[in-house]
Amino acid sequence: MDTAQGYVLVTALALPLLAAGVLLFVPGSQKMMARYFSAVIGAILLGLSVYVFLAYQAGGDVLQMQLRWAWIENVGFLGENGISLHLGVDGISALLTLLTGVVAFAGTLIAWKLEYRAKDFFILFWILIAGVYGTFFALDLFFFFFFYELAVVPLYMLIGIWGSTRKEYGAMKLTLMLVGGSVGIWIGIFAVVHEAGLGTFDLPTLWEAGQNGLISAETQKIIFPFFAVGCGVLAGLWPLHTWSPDGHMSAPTSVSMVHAGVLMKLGAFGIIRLGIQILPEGAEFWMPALLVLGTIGALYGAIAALTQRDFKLISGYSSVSHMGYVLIGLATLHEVGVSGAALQMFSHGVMTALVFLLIGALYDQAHTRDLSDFGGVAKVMPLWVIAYVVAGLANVGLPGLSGFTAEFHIFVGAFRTYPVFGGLAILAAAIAAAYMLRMFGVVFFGPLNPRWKDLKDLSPLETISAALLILSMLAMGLWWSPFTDRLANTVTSLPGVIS
Amino acid sequence: MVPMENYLVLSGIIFSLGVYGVLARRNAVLVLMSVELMLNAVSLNFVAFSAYLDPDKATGIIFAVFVIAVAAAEVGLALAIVIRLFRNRSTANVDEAATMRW
Amino acid sequence: MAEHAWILAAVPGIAFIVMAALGRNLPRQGDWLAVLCATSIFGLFFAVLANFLNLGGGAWPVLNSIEWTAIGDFKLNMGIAVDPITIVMLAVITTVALMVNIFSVGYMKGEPRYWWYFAVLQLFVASMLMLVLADNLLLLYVAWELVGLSSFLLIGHYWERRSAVEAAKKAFITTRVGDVGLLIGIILFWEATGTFNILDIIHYVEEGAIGDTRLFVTMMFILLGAMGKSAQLPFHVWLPDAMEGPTPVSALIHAATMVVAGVYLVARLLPVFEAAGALDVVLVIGLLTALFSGVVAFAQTDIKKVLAYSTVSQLGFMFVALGAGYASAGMFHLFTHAFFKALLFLGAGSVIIGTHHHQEMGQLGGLWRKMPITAGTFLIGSLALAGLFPLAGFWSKDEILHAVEGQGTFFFFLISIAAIMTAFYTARLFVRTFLGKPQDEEIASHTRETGPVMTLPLVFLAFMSIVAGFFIFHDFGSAFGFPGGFSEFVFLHYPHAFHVDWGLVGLSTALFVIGTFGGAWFYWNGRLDRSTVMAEWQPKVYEMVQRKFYFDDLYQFLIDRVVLGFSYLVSWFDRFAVNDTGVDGSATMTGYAGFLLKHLQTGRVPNYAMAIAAGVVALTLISLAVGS
Amino acid sequence: MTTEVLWWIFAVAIVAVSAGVVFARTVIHSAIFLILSLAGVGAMYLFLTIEFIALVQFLIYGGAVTVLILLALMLTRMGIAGRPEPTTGVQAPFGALVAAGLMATLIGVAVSTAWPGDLGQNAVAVSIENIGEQMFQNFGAPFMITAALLLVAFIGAIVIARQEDED
Repeated sequence: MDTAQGYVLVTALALPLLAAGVLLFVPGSQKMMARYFSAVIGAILLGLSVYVFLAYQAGGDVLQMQLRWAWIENVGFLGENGISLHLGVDGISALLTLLTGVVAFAGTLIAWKLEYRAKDFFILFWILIAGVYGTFFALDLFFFFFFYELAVVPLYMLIGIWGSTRKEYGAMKLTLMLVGGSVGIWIGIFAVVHEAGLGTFDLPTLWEAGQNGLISAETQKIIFPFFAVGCGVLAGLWPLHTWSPDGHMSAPTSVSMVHAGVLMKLGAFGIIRLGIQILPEGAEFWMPALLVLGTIGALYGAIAALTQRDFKLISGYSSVSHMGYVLIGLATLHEVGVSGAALQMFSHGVMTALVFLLIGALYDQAHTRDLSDFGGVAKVMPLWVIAYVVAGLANVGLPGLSGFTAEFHIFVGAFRTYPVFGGLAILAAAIAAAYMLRMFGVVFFGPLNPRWKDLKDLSPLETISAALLILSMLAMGLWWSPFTDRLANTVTSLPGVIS
Repeated sequence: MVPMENYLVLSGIIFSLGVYGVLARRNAVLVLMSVELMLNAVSLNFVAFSAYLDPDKATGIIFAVFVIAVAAAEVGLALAIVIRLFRNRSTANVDEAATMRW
Repeated sequence: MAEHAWILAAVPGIAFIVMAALGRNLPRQGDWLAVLCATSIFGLFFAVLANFLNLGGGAWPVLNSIEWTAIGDFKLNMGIAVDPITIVMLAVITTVALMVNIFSVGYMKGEPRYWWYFAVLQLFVASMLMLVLADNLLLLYVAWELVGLSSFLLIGHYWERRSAVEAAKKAFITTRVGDVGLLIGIILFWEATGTFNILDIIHYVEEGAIGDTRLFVTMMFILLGAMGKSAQLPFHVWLPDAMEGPTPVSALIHAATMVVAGVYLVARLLPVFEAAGALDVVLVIGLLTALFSGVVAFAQTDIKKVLAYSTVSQLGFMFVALGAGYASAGMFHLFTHAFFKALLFLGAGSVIIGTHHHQEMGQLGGLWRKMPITAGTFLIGSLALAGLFPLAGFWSKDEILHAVEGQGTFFFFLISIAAIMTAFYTARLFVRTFLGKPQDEEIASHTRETGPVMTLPLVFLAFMSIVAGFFIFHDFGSAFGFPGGFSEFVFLHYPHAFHVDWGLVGLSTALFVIGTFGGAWFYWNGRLDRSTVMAEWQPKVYEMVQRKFYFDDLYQFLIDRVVLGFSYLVSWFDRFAVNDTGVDGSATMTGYAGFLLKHLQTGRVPNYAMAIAAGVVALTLISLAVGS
Repeated sequence: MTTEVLWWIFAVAIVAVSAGVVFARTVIHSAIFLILSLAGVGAMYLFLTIEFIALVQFLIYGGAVTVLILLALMLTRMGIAGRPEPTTGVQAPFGALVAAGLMATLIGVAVSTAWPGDLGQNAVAVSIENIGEQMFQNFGAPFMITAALLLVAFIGAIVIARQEDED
């Protein structure tokens, strides 16, 4: 059964790559064909992701649906299981797989209206998605890094070719910073494999090595910052976050959705997979530093968002703030806090994807993102405003939506370990209310600016995407246990996590 | 017989003179001749090693043969380039052929 | 039925979903559904009450909970707890909600987004019921936020008006600041006891599970939340602005139910407050609020603003009672106040409709001729608020005075002053609005009495304003659902059998008479010459009162200059220090280094050869040095 | 004894003519000194009693290569025109320094190293048969490749140096 389910993972991983390959042979003029094909692929992936999430047994083993295909063994310094395509999910990656399915499908529908080189866009898009799935599934350090990079690289072209405001600058900065982070991860990976001395890249084996002393505590303390900072760049770790506002500002809508929604999570996920699981002692040593940076990020992003004038900048800074929460949750090393971090990854993913979807829907018509240009938009775009208000309230942490579920767990964990930082994090949530409501007030309400009287509401495709995302937020907000139950075993099994 | 070190020292002196020629002279043909000096010094070295250390295998000697062969090829090509250079730029001074820079 | 009291919250919750999804397409935009829903929960409440009383005191509180989520050792249950204090809140909420729903059918007729208004009203009712039914602080917090959201949506109902949007924003953010405190407090409780369950927490605290300092700090955070919701000083600023919302909303949310959530919370946790030694803080805050808003109410000219400050002041009274340690007195004032203040707000709403949207006292006057029912019920409400024997307000205020008696003469004196002020501004309000001559004939000529859909709720609430006070009596209470009378029913560790203290009754009546006649004398028959005496005598002071002691200005200044200024600073720092200097700076440095180093690339072969030769020499020497 | 004296005379002469190659004022002089230097090295091979390599040296270097160089000199008309410009570049002093350093290093290494398996006085002559066997048994492939290399190089040289029509 386990292996059979493993083939589901292989399918989810191979399908987007296959889609990219097939699209190569579709003539560039056949836009509709590329769109329909991508929509079908997106729908299948959504189905597979939902299956993976639901089929993950809450009470069972931590790692499920495992599958291993050996690749390079007993060559050079590599011993048994040297490098193998080892796939599997734990509770955290099952949750993030669901997130990927939802956001990727929504993103595909949003990319529908893209006219310029639609086929090429989808090719790169699916390569990116394959990278994301691969990173979440990989239980082998080599393939983890491989897929991690596979997800990062297409971004450069996706932003550079299809982007808007200062796209070359945004794409270049984003790529350089992320690749810089990857260098750190790569160094860390080799250090870990060498120090463990087992001649294998297999993650579960290395996790054991990290816990039973094969990698000494001193070494762990040295290696951990490479992983933390390397992955932290992608997770928007302060002060390495500046690619986020600029990158989001220039990225096209569906790329922003996938990027902020899923890719940023890869960074935090990497900190768990590589940092906490391989290097528990290093993690314990460095977590206070990560906590401080996370808290600064949470407050800093929220405060900076208060006075931004551009929609996307507000969302960019709010992403910094929310990823700060994720880091706080991880840094607590407390079972509730770490669960909260995982929940926050999901919550922020769907929420921010929705926000970027909506910003894109407005920008396509208005061609401006300056808040002060608008006013009373609720009159002409009621659906749009409702969706935005829901996303905003999730952002603010309103109970009943996913944001509260996640933030509550993070706060509880933080209070158990570092109460002062917990308090500061809650304060950041209050500031979030201020910047969200400020934007609502300026843009949605008040008298309608006659310049915008012809704005159209969400199209059917956008409505479907938005509804899917809102549904995800409501699901997590209203009924916690399907999510928390799946995380519980995984989180408690993480080394160094206290209760 | 003179000891091997004598050959080595002699070859070292010739090599260094060749290096000086390469570094100091401006004329491309002269630079080429200096390179020939260096190659000769190296061949001498090989042959000396072969004779004193391992006469059975004669590896050094065979190397010297190859060096000579390759040197012949090199000279042929290099002189062709020098002629081309002279024809195009009316100079054979190496420090005046400086287009391959930023 | 009592253990299934969650149905009370579920019914309006489902109604909200149905109305939000279909409302616009339902016949009459679904207002009948709202009234039906309110009626059914009103009926269900009596089923719950009957069952609750049948179970008897031994079975109280009635509990019902399910496991919600669990991560390792972290377990969370959600459920309801029904005890007398909940019953009181349920009574208030279901009754006022029904009246307001009916009234709204008339009031909101023809207004934009009619269906949405009723839908959100149901959401509010559902959340409010959830808030009072919750057996744990987390569920309470969830509901606490949801009532805040409903309040936000309803205050901003006329969002085309900039002022409504600003008011909604202000309300949400101000209470949100308090909520931060509440959430911190809740988590601190969990941190100390490992549970969110209110009864367990009280139990742990009574056993002394939490250290003194820590408990005090926790309670201060909890109190912040209560102060924010109940608009206590210095969080009061949002409530008067919230009058931008439709008037029935003001009656339901900003007078009778949501704003008393803070009082409810403090009453719930009163044993903990006492154990923490935090009661004095509650008392002082309540007293300051009561006095402060009483004074500000003098200078307001908008009917709803006067009522809003009156509400703030009355909430202060409730806090004073709780601070004195008398949960029953606080809850009793909450109970009676809900009826007469809802009555007054709905009366104001009736005036607004009857005069076609005029609510400035300066333009009204003499309305009793045109609107006799509204005027009559409003008079009853006013007298109840001012404390006329034996109306509802009299008894509850009497209880509060009795509670404060034990706190020393100074506090007693101040609370008496506050009571006089209540009577004064109430009299001013009634006299200027309903008596005397119309100030504006144009408006007066169009004024009509409102229809029965609006006047019937007024009459019912007027009736309640008369009789609600009698629940304090043992026999009356026992006969009508509160066995043992109100204060015994809601004893909450403070058994306090009620008896009439005729001395206090006399004093109380004296306070009423002084205040009312003062107010009436000043403003009788539109005598503005008398009323402007104060303004002319001390213009500075008058302006200060009218400007609400500059609280709003101070906050505006703090937000504009300090908070937003800090935000600009951070944005600037992010742009110039982190991005342009740190990130782009390193890129620029790389480029500049390349600009410098490219000069090494001369393109001259001899230079390269030189470098090679020198490198060979250097490397050989290094390897020799290292090798030896 | 006479061999050693003769050796020393040859050694000094080689150094002298090699110096002549790099220090000579005109290119023609350098070329003549180069021929002498190459011949001297050939003589050194004779001292080592390896006649084969000495013959190769005389034939290819002394003959073919120097002829090639002289041909190039004539084609570029250098050495004929007495040019006023300096014959050494600006970096000559540094070149001298580096070369001197290199020389010191090489001599130092050559003298101070204890060469393993040094036969010294017992060195035996390498027979030409031995060389032939080694060359064609163990170095067959490199031999072929070298042949191909030479062919390619000379074709390349012709292509590069060819007079083009438009010139």
